[in-house]
Amino acid sequence: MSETLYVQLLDLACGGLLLTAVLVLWRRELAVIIRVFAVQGAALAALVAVLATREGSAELWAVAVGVLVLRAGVLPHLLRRALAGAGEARRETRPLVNVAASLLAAAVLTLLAYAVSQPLVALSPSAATQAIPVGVTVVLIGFFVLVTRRRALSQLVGFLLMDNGITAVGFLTTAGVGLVVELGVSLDVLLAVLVLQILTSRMRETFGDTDLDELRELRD
Amino acid sequence: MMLLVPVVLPLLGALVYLLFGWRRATAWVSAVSAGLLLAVAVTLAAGVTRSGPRTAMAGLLRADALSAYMLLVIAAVAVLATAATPAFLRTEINAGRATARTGTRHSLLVQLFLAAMTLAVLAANLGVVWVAIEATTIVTAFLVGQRRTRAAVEAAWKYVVICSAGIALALLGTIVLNFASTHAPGAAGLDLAALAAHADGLDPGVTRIAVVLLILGFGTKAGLAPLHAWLPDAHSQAPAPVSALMSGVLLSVAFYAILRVKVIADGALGTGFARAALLVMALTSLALAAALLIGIRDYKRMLAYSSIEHLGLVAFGAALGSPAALAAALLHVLGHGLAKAVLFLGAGQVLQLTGTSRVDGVRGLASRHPALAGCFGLGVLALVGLPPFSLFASELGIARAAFTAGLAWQTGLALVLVLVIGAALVNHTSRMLLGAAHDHPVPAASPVPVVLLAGLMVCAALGIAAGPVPVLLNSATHTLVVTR
Amino acid sequence: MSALGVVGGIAQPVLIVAGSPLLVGVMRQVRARLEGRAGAGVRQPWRDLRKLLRKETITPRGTSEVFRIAPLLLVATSLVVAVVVPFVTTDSAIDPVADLFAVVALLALGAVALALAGLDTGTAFGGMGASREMTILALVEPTLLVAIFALSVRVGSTNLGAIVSSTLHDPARVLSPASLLAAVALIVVIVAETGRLPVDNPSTHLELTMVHEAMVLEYAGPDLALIELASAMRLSVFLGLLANLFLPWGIATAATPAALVVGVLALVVKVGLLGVVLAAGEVFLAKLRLFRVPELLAGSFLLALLAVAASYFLA
Amino acid sequence: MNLAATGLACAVAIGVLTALAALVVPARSAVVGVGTVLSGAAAMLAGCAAMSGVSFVVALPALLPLSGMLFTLDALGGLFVAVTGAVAVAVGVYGISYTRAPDLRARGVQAVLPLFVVAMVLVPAAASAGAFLVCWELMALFSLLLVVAEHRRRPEVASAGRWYAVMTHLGFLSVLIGLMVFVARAGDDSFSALRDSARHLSPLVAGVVFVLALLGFASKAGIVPLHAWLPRAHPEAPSHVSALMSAAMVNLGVYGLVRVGFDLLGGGPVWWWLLVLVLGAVSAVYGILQAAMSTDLKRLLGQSTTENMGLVLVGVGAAGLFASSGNRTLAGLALVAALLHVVGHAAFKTLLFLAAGSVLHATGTRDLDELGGLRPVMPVTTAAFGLGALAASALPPGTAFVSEWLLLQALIHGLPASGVAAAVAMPVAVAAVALTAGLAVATFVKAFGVGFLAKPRSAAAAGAHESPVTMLAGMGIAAVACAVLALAPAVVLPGIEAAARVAGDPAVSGAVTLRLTGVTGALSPVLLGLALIVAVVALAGVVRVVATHRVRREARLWDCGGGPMSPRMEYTATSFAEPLQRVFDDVVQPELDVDVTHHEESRYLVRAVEYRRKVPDRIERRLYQPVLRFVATCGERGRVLATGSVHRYLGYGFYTVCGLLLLLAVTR
Amino acid sequence: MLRLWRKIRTVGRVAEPAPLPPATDQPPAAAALAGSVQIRHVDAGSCNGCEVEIGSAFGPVYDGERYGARLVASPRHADALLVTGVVTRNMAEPLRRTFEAVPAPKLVVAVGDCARNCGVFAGAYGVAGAVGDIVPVDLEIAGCPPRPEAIVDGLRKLTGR
Repeated sequence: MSETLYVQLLDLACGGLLLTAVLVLWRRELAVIIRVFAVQGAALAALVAVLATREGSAELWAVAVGVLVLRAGVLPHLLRRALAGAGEARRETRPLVNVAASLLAAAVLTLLAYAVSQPLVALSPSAATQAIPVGVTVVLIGFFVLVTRRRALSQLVGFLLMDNGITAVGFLTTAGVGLVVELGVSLDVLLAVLVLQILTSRMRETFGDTDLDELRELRD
Repeated sequence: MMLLVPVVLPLLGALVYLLFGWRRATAWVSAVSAGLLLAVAVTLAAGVTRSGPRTAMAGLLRADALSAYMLLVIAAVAVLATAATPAFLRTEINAGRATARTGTRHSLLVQLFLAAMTLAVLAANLGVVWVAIEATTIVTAFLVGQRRTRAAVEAAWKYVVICSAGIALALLGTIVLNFASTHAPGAAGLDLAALAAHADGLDPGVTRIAVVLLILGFGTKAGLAPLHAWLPDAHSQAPAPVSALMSGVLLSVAFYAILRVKVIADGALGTGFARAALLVMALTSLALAAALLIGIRDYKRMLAYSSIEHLGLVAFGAALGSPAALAAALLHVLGHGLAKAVLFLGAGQVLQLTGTSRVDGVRGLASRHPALAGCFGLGVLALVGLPPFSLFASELGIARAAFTAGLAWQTGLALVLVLVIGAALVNHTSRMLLGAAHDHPVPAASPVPVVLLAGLMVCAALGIAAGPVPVLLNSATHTLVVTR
Repeated sequence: MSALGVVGGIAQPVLIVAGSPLLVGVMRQVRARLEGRAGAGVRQPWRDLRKLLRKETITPRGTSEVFRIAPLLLVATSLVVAVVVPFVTTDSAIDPVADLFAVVALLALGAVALALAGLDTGTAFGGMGASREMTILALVEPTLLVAIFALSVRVGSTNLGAIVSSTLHDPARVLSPASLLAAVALIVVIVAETGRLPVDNPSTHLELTMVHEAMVLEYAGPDLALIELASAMRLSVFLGLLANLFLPWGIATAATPAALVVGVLALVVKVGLLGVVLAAGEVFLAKLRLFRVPELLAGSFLLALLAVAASYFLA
Repeated sequence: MNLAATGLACAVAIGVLTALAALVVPARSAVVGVGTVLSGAAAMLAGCAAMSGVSFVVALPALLPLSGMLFTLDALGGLFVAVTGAVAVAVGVYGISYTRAPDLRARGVQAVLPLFVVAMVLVPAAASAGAFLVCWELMALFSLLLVVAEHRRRPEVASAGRWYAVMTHLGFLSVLIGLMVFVARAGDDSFSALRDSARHLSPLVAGVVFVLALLGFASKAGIVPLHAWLPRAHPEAPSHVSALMSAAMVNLGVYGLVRVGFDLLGGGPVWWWLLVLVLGAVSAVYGILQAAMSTDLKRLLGQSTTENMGLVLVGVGAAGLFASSGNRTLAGLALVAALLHVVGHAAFKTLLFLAAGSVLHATGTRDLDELGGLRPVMPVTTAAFGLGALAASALPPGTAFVSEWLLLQALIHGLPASGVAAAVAMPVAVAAVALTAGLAVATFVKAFGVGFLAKPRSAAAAGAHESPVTMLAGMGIAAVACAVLALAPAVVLPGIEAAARVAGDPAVSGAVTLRLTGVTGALSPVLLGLALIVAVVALAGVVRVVATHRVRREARLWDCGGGPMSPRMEYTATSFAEPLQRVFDDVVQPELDVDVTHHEESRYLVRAVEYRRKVPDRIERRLYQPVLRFVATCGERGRVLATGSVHRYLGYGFYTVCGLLLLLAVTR
Repeated sequence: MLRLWRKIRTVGRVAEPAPLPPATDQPPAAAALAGSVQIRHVDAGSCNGCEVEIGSAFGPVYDGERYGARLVASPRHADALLVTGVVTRNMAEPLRRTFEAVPAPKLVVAVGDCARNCGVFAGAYGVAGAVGDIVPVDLEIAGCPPRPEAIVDGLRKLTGR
């Protein structure tokens, strides 16, 4: 793979990541959000694949496949299952920060991520590290979704966005953090999502709705 | 192989519950496992102080004095919590709030929880530490939501979401640190010992980001501001033995990670950076606990906020960074663990006896259940930092180290906040305990709180004469102090 | 304990015991004359005492030893003061007791005994008298102490003999501001402490205006005689103290008969004059409302404080 | 092991063993009583040995993790150990039967008492900051547990406990900060290291250390404005505990001040001691003024403790002033006066609280307005209280008289040693001491006259009975101590002088007549007492001879010829204090509430008049209420932080992360 | 103050010269008093006429005090009771109690006709009797009301001066 192609593919994958993250902020239909999230998973897998091709590492290819299965397949599936039980609450009707402001915030977060990532880029300038700000942006946008979205499901997506961003940063900085850790992280994420999904259904059982802002029983 | 035992032992316990369920014969398995864990921890501590750190599992597990000490803390609190569990579960089952299945799941998850924590303190790799700590969140999520009431589910949700978000930051930090480490001479990866040893080669710009993210992230799990908010909810809703474990050790285990990070930060950035970060977090946590404790209305939440306070104090001690301060902070971890475990277990009994966790709902406890009330009261006095409990010794040590470090104003502020918190604790507790009990003429069967008494006595004994513990503390602080 | 002291220690109490009822008689006579009356004669107080001693003693039911001992203690305190204070001779019979603080405290002890006796009866009047007496005492004592202090500071001693001798040696002191302020303050508190107008009216019959009389309403016979004697003694002791602290001249400094005679005469004259002036003054004054009394005492306290300050600043 | 060390070790060992025994033995009261007595006696022995020059140092590095403990006993410490031990002896004897009451019989309560004594004994023996603080706080803990012992009976106990806990913790923190700042400079926490490093302290640091220590110690001694806990906790504690607290524990505040101010810091500038003196003077006057208005017997005694500690601080402050101007003779005199007052106060306050406990035991009430008429039914208690009241009111031949005389002597002779500071301070101090003396007389006349004499004002008082013999014996011990101190203070003066050497030279000599050394002044309390007794006896004889009508007749009270006097006609403590209250209206600002109910027919016809008067603590209202309100407001506002919204919670983290990242990006 | 002083100087002595001492029929108990008699006045039911006269007997003109008599506030301090008026039912017991309160030796003086023999009130429904019916009377002073001179005269019989 030529240097230019590598960089273009890398940028494409990263662009996909960023775009999907922004789309999550933009859209209100939960089903659409899940679909966007699946696309992001694919983009992440693509990113890993590009890196794997570049490095020529079979191991990394395997990881790419794993990422694809987990993030574009299993997790969206779990989310969809959670949504299926959600009844009519299928829209993120009234986010705490409206869409326009959210998009503006995303822009600011992007700038922030860029500014913050400079030392990382400077440490080892390369095409991959140049893309680190994208990963950080996705993390921050994920956090932002977590903070501003009312539906349990959108929070779940927010958390996963963060995780996608972190994974992206991980792959962009180095070739991962060691296999044991990698596996552990993935397992943890999967389990966390499982737990959250179960909790979502339990919440629905007990509260009837999953507007998180109504969870105010525990307070001082 | 010695190092694998502490991780495997609880897993075996979990296996027992998985296979046989919770019944009369297996009720005490968890306590036995915790007791064995304590024995192993003591042996390990003795070994480590005698012959230095040891590794196992191809360098994945590593035990130095600090790990051994933390293992000791985990085991000690676990013994208290698991010893109180059978009686707790039986009462719950008798009251119809739980079934044997709940018991099985409870015991199983608690054993897994213990395993995750022991793994966290024994792991040689920061990544594994992260995995283990995130695992504790997942394992305890269902323990927090065990009662399945609205409040319990809400608490579990908040717990998982906030902790996962926070710990995700730590993951990002870990990755960034890894990045810095791979580009540093010595290429240590994420091995804690190697990182600490070669910290001065890390790129400061990158390490700064990593350290901030790691401290914030693990700080979440340690109940430090700003991502502390899950703590009062989760601790107040979890069953008493779980609250005891969470408050007594989980927070400290997360803080253990911060301590490890701090060594690296000190090596890479000089002592000022982590100190400033921890000081701000510590003081914010203290202020927050103070502000919220004044008007608290739920006694389990009160204990939870007190945990925020004490972790704040530990963070304050850690921020100082001198050997004396670190030894005091570590001693504080143990003392707080014991006292808080006693209090949460006591609070659980109070809740079972009175049916309410509101401060207003409990009156004249000392008249009705003198032994329980006595333990609860003494526990609160221990938390306030009165001798002979070891929290006094450690707070004294922290204060002394702080003034020696020249942080007069910050320490003054911290102590004033501690005073306010102490006043609030005493105020609320005295309302619960003291006074005549005229509404309940016949006292219900009052449980004899042997476990609570034992915990208090250990805490007091530790405060009077800690025996060999200071030696262990001493060698633990050596691993934490950067001499550069 | 010098010979002079011993002589003084014998002469003074005799003089005070014998003379104080006469002093009261003189004062009553002065008042009577100024009011246009004839008066009962100077010896009338002695006649009253003689008669009271011949009368029956009554113990009201429900009273305790306090009631019975109080009159004795009251007289005893005045007697001890009469023994130790330099009235006739500069030396004191029991020098380590001739301390200003001790003397003031002794006199207060007498008042306390009487107040307790008043409370012991359990009557409304007894309590009322005790309450008022204690209120006045609580304000008088500090003034006394502070005024006395002003005098002792420069002498460097609270020993009465020392103060008197020092004034004898250095007469200019009498005219110092500290001394004058202290004198005025002392006069006010002596008036209050001895229960004279305008603080208390010794001849009132109206219980509600009483202070001293209200406490002793239950006493009869010899007990009453002791109390009457004691109040007369306290008056002469206070006047004697006032006289000798500020105008000690004539006091015997040696144990010769002539000096002693001069000393006795000087004391009689000084105290007698003071008594006359006091009695005459009373004619011109109306009794203050009880709650205006503290203003008077506060004023004297201030004067005394100024005296102390003056003795520090103007020394 | 010398006598001091053995005594102290015995005291501690006996105390701890007694506490353990109390947990298991059925006849706890007696065991605890005897144990406390033995422990106290051992402590007394150790203290006396230390005062006579026997001293020891023992290091216990294994105790108190991270700090280690160091103990020693010098003359200053020995004095306080001895005083504490003596109080414990009286209290122990008294407690044998007093603690048979249901609330006090409990295992825990019984076990804590000897531990409290042990903690108090160890405080003056501590020789390192760590040891001192741990003993100090143990003392606070045990006393707190004892204060709330009777919480079932009265709701005020819990409130008193809260106040006490918070105030004592505040004081502790103040001392802690002060000592730790000091330790940080010295590098080691042993007192000898502190002493050595004091010379190198900058004036600012030394000042900070002193002021903080002063605040902490003043709060323990109940000095205004940190006195708020004292009139709450002392009355609500069981009476024998009140005695221990009021007679022994508050002293340790003085001890701390003397130890830190004179010994460790080695004296200081004039303003330190002026501060001490002013605080002392204000406390003395304010305390006794509150006591004069009080109608609660034990509260009154508590407030009188504030007064007496104020007087002690006046002495300490004067000693400091003199020492800082280099006059060691006067400094010694003033400190001897202060310490003698500490000893005297310990004796008479023990006696008074024990007697008050006896009254409470017999009548169940502390309200002076409901007492009275106890003399015929409780003769011993009445005599004990009377003696205590005499001792407390600075009248001869009373205990406080001697020490106040010494204090005034020191102040008088301050003239030659004066600077401007002394010239201003001394007159004020004298005025305060004098005013205090006057008000104290009124206060104790009220307490004794209204509380014990006259007719019972309630059924409870009428049904009183004398207390058991051990309680009387406890009072007897204290009474003997009072009498000895009043008549022969020379017995304790050598020890006190040894203790006062930290500030000055020996001050007093003589056995029968106390003569000041270095300045003129002499007083003989015993001759004074003898003269009074001789006079009384002689007079009684003369009256017997002269009075011709020998028979004493009993008669009904003169009731103006009307019906029998009812108790409602008696003057009560409230009415007794009313004139004084009017006088000090502007200072105490009583709250008056008069409700007049009229008849329906006409408003000129009054159906009922209800009159309520309360004398609140003004300092408390002005100083504490705003703070408490502020804290409460903070608590109320603080709730906004935890609304239950998960978004808000996550937001905290999000904004912090963004802020920190921005900060990292900007500062590179 | 100066005005008062001037008045005192101009008025001078008001008291009339003492008349001759009365015939010596001194009550036996009075001998022990030896020239000093403290008097407690009891109004047992008087019309207040006698009170006015008693007042003036102790005023400057008659100056009863110069003979050693003095009014006091408590029967405990008194040697003699000066009882005025007829004894009403309500005052009978108080009078008895007052008498009892006086320490021995003690005297009772009935002042005015009412006190001596009920005067115009004799037989009225509220009357318990004359003073003599209630307590032993040592001296009677007649008149309705008695003149101050008579009262002074009576008092002088007690003091013997």
